[in-house]
Amino acid sequence: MQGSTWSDGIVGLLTGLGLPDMLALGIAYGIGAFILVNFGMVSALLLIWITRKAISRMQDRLGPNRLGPYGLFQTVADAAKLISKEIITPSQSDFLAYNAAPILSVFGVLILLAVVPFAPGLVGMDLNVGVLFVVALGSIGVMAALMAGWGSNNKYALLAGFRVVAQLLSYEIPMVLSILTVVLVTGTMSFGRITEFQSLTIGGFNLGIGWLGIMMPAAMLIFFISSLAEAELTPFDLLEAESELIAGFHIEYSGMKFAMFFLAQFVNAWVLSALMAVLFLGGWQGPGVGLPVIGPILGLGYFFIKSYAIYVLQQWVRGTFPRIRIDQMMYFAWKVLVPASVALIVVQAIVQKLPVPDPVIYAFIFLANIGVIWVVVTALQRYIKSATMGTKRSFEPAGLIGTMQKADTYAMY
Amino acid sequence: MSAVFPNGGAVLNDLGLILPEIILLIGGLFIFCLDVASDPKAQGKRTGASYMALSILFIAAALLASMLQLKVTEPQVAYGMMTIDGFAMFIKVTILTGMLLVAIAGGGYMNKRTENRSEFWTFFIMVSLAMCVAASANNLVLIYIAIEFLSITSYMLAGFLRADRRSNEAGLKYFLYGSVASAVMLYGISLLYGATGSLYLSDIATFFAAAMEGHESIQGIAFAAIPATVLTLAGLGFKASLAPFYQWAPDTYDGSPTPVATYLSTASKTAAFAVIVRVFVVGLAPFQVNWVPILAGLSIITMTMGNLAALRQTNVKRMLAYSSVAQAGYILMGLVAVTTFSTSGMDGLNGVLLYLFAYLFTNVGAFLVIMAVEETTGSTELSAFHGLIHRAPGLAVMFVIFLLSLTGIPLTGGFLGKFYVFGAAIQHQYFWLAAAGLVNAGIAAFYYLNVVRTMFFTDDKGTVLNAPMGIQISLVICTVATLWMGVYPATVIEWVNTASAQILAVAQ
Amino acid sequence: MVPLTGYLLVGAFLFSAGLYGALARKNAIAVLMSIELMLNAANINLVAFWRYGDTPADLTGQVFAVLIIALAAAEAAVGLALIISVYRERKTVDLDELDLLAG
Amino acid sequence: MPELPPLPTISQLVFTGFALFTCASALGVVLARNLFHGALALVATLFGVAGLYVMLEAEFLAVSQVLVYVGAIATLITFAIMLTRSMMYGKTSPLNRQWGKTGLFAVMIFLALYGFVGSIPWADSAPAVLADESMIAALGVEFVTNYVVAFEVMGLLLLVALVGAVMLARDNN
Amino acid sequence: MESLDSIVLTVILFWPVVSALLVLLFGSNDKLIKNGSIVASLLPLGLSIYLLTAYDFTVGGMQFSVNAEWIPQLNASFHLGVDGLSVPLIFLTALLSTLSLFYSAGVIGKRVKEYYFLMHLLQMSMLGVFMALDYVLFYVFWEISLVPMYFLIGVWGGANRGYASVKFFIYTLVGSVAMLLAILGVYFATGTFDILEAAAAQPFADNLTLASLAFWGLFLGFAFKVPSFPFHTWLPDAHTEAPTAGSVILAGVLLKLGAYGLLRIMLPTFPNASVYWAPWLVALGAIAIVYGAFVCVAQTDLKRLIAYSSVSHMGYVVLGIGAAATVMTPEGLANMANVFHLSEEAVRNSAVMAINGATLQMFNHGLITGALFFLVGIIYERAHTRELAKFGGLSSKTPYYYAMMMVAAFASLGLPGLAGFWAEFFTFRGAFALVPVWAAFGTIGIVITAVYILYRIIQSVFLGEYDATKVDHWTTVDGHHADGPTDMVTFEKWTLWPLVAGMFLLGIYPTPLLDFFNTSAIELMNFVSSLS
Repeated sequence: MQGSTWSDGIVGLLTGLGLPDMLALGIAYGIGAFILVNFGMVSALLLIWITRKAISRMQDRLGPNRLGPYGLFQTVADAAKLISKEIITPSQSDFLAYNAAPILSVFGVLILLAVVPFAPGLVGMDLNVGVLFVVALGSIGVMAALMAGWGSNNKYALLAGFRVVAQLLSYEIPMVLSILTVVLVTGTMSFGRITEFQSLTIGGFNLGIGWLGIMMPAAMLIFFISSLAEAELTPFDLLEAESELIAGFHIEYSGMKFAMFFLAQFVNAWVLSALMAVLFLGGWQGPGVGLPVIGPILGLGYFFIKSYAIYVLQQWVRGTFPRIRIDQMMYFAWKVLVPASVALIVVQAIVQKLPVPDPVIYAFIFLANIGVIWVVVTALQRYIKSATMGTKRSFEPAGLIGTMQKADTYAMY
Repeated sequence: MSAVFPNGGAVLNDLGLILPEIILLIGGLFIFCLDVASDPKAQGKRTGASYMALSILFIAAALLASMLQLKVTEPQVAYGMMTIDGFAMFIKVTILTGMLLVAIAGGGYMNKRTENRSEFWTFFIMVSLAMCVAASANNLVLIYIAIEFLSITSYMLAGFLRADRRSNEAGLKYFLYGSVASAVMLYGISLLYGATGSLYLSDIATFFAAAMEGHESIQGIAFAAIPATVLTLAGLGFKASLAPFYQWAPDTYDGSPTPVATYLSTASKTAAFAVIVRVFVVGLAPFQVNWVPILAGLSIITMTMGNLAALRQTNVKRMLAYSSVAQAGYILMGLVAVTTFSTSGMDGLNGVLLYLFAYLFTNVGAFLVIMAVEETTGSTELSAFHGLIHRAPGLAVMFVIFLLSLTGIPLTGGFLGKFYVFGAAIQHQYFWLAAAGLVNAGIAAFYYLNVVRTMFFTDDKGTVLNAPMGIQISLVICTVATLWMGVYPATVIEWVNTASAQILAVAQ
Repeated sequence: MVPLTGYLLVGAFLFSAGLYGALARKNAIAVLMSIELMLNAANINLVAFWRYGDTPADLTGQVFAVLIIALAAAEAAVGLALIISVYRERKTVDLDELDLLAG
Repeated sequence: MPELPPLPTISQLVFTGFALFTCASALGVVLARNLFHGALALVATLFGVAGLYVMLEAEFLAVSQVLVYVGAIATLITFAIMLTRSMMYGKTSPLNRQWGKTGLFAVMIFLALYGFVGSIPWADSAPAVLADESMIAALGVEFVTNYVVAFEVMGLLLLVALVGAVMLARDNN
Repeated sequence: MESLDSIVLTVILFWPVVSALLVLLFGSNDKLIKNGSIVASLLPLGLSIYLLTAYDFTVGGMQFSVNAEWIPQLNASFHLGVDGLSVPLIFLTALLSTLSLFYSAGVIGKRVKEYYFLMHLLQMSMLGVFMALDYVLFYVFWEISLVPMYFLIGVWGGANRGYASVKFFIYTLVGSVAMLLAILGVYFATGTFDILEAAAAQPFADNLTLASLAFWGLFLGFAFKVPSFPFHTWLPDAHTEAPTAGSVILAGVLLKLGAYGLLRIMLPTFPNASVYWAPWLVALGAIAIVYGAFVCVAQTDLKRLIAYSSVSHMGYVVLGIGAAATVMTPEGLANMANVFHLSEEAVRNSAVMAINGATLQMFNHGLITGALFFLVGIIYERAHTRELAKFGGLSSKTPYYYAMMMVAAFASLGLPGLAGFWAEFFTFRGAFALVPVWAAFGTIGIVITAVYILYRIIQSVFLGEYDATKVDHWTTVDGHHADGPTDMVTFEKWTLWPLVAGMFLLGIYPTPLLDFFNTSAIELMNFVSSLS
């Protein structure tokens, strides 16, 4: 917990009133938590609206447009509807698991907001192990899905539960590995410090564009793909594939409980976008963040712009890609993303030990990233060519997915 | 690039010291990678044989490397945590010899029964590696991890034949028993850490020595060593199949594939005893007076329980499993009477080592005979051995030699081991311990002879039984070694004395 | 300040509870869970001893604890694989019913 | 329980809370009739332990605990429980015949440990630890210097365990 | 001859191993094995005769010694040597081995190769025990002798052979492990495994408790082998079930190993404990004599009867040794002289005489019981039963056999003029002077012996009415049908003649043999005197 943060003031105030340190800190964090949780809840409404709008545009329709300006209040109305709906509890469901799952699900997502650095000094808690914290707490979501799947006493739900474990754990690995590349470069696991690292000071002025994503496009790509899977978005939305599982692990949930899963899902997607913004796109870094008063406000703006942009990008992918099969999903994680990210880490670990100045190292890392992308793309292309037997199709997602069906025998599941 | 470690050693220099481990590491990974790289459709019997050949090659290379180090005059430390001394090297030679024999003999057995050949051989080499590390480790962290490495790989090897219900069950039971035991040991280690503030055996010994001399402040804390020692012993005793933690052994040996059972009962046990020796003789040396009665009691219970249970068995494999429990009791007997500066040439420790070495060849041989019979008849029941002398005279004779060695008849290695451990007990005037050994020798002879009777005392001529080539080679080596240790043991004793002298020099 | 004994007692409790579960439960998975409790007990001890030790700069306790966490993962993976493997053949993971090897 | 001073400090209160939570969940693990609830209790216990680590100023460990234990081990266990679910609602007791004896044994073990642990004059004051950031770095350095062998062996163990687990659990087809 | 002397023991000892290996390697033809083995066994026999002639009485002590390094770390060496005690026993071993091989050639039909291999191995181990002067070596040979014997009983034995062989093995094993513990005790007390050096060092001379423990450890080992009452229970089973040659070796040589151990190791090494426990030895010996004899009377099986007679006869040996043990220390000697109001010289002479009696008995018992077991085997090969009740009146049918049996039986009885007499005479002469009460008790045994020899053997087998129907199926020795008992054939006669001749010879003129034993007895007493 370095540097001055938002909580210092509150703590100072409270200790001035004669409260013990611990209590003061507790109250300060309590206030912070309250704000963050409410931010999460409210932003969910916005996120849903964005999603609807984005998808609609891609499908050449307008999306919600009646309630409020640009249909902004449509989601609010939907939420009100959900709240008023009957809550159904399936017979022979596991009371504990069934009811705890939605709560845990929301909890697991909202707690991640605690370590997201919104602006300089504006972070719930700048943990030294922030990166690990995010990865670790992500597992709560897995548990929640498992509990929901199990507790519903429904075979589709259970099946989806299995899939959740398979998918989330599989994609967690490339994700963590890609984060690790960032940690290797920055030498810290604190999001605050990672963000600070991505400054670019020229002539005493912080341009704020030393984004790691520029240096490590491959790692960023891996993170993005993994985050799609983690957020359970198409093409990785097998967990709730309507045609196979009806609705996934929350099939039996209704009303507010369902809303909670829904909320968790959207907030989770945004948190992942935000993390990507922090890790690879400099977070609140941008021109002018070093300025005394306006800096933090600028930073907040940069951060939101970046994170929502990535969120929109996610929805874009969601709207354009078809869903892939489960074996293809596993194949892609274990045989493409994991080796690629491992290669990146190995190269980086070696390169960073070279006795050369930092810029040279960064150049090497950039080259390595480009190299990895090139190798993966070339390999996939050649693979596709050989697999489609002469039909000359350039690299395209549909082609990739089409041919990967032939790779069944090598899939792990 | 020569980072120096606090306890001595530098990165590159130390590589040479742990050459056997390095060879095994390369070997294991090589086979694994080879399999990953090869075309899955082309795999078959041939690849199994080539993996086997590679494994034998690597293990033999590691064995050679450790033999070259056998004559180390001065204990050296590699990477701060691995002691390379005569003791460790002797244990490594023992272990690797055992693994080599099992590989030569059991390879065909496993290749025939499983599709996952590369995994088997990778694990097989890795388990050898784990045992080698355990033999050298001088820090409880590494000891614990090495033992767990050994255990976890062994669990998998025991349950390796997935479609075989018995193998499955053996693996699972072994896993559950073993994990509980190692968790108990870990808890003991954690208390030991709390009491002494270090996990290096040498530091622990220093601490306790100081405590025994009565520094007020640490004496109270040294009190924690009692539960710590007991709990640690529980875990280690499990691996060495000492009473009361031996129940896993018969189940596991019985159910697991015979090559796996073979190495579990020999090499694995050797590694476990090596660790026990290091922990107790080096780390807890100042506490010797306290743990000796515990070990002596365990020794008696172990051999008696093992022998009494073995008496009832009708399955030879299971009988040998129980007998190997009893043998562990005998080995422990040597540890009870560890003497520093013994002028008699029997310091207890060299008894343990000799016993382990002799026991290795003997028990590997015995299990290999069982394997040979199993290969042809598909059974390990006593009835499968009926009239073996007519069906496979060579096998029968060699089996008799192994059984006599297990009984402790002279001119076999087993006698030499018993001679030494009894000697150790007598030297310390643990007459009751020796008396227990005596009674047990009688009990054990009974069930060993029962097998001999089945094999020899009949004139029925059954179908002729042919042992595979690999088993024959290993068996001949085992037989020769067993007899050699019985007839002219001076060489082995010389190695063993060097080994035990070095560790005792550290301990005193 | 919380006394060291407090942590050690939590550890002791977890250890005893785990031991009980490991010895008394019939289901193999339940036994595995109990084993995890025991490992955690040891970890609490290690970390507590590290924290209250004379030389906190010496990170032995933490290092060991991290290694144990990793090891627990390996152990659980192998254990569950074995359990699944047995379940596939026998359709049970009840240890009382696994009785092919006895005598 | 440890003898608390008359006015417990906040950290002691928090500790007591965590300790009770952890112990209660641990009991839940071993006593739960429903295995799935046992697994949930295990997750709770693991979180409790992570809390204790935080109190011991070992944040890295706490997060690792959650990451590996909850994220991987507990999930795997839950997964396995689901796969073998026919056992779940068995009519028979979840405990074997020796549960009485074993219980007595466990209680005795606990009392013995209580006796030992409680009667030893441990140091009650903890010296200040390194600042968090440098501690994590120091931890990393430890792994590649003093504990490098253990670390490497650990890595190898993980590899072998992974390969073996896949091999054992894989369907025959 | 110097060079021969230095290797003669090694050659005798290892020649049987060579023979055994030759059997194993070239044993494709049963006839070749049999003849080859017999011829091969003549070499140790010849060399043992050479030992008898070449042993130098003027020098005495250990001769023909070999001392080579074996296990230097333990101070255990390959140390061989023979004195007046061992030379005759080596001869006995060689003789009985050759005769057994010769006899077996006529009767053993199955698994010939193994049989001869084991016989050679057995011979080696017995010779080794008599030669070894190193505890480890001694123990090795001692224990090794179990294995071939176990197989001989188990494979070629009678109906109940499995039980008998295991019993034999385990009893002797337990005994010998006890002995091993005692040996180790001696080693730690003296730092050497050399039997003579250890005796000279007098371990535990000042600690009777430890000495007694070691003494009993050794005694247990030897007593099981002798077998001394009450450790004899394995013997009847083993003897009864063993094949004829096995019984001969077992009774003729193996039992002597125990007595040899008592004399060679126990008495000189633990004189204090010997004196202290001598009454027990004497009592055990005397009880064995009487008890063995009484049990003989009750036997219905001829072989079992002779087996029990061994218990009784070995009792004399223990009695003699026990009597001598009473004076194993100078104090004991003085004490005895005091009690009986004799000069120390007279007591000493009695002890020498008791030892002489025991040793003579060892040798003669080898000859006599060997012969008796051969004779039992001979009738068994024809009648396929050993039930005393099934025989009767054979004297007229098989006169040659009858004559042979008469000689052996009377020798066993101790009839003057035959070998057994001198042994009993010397034993009782020695024992009466030292332990009169128990010696008197022991004499009851002589009377009972007469009863079972005369009544049970001679009377019920040879005299009385011959009834052909009692035995189901008579055959000739090579298995052809016969109408009734057929007399001994040539090879059987050849087997028995040397033994019978020996009985006569030693009965009339025992001096040459006595010279040997007397030398060693006197040396032992001299050793005693040297202790102070």
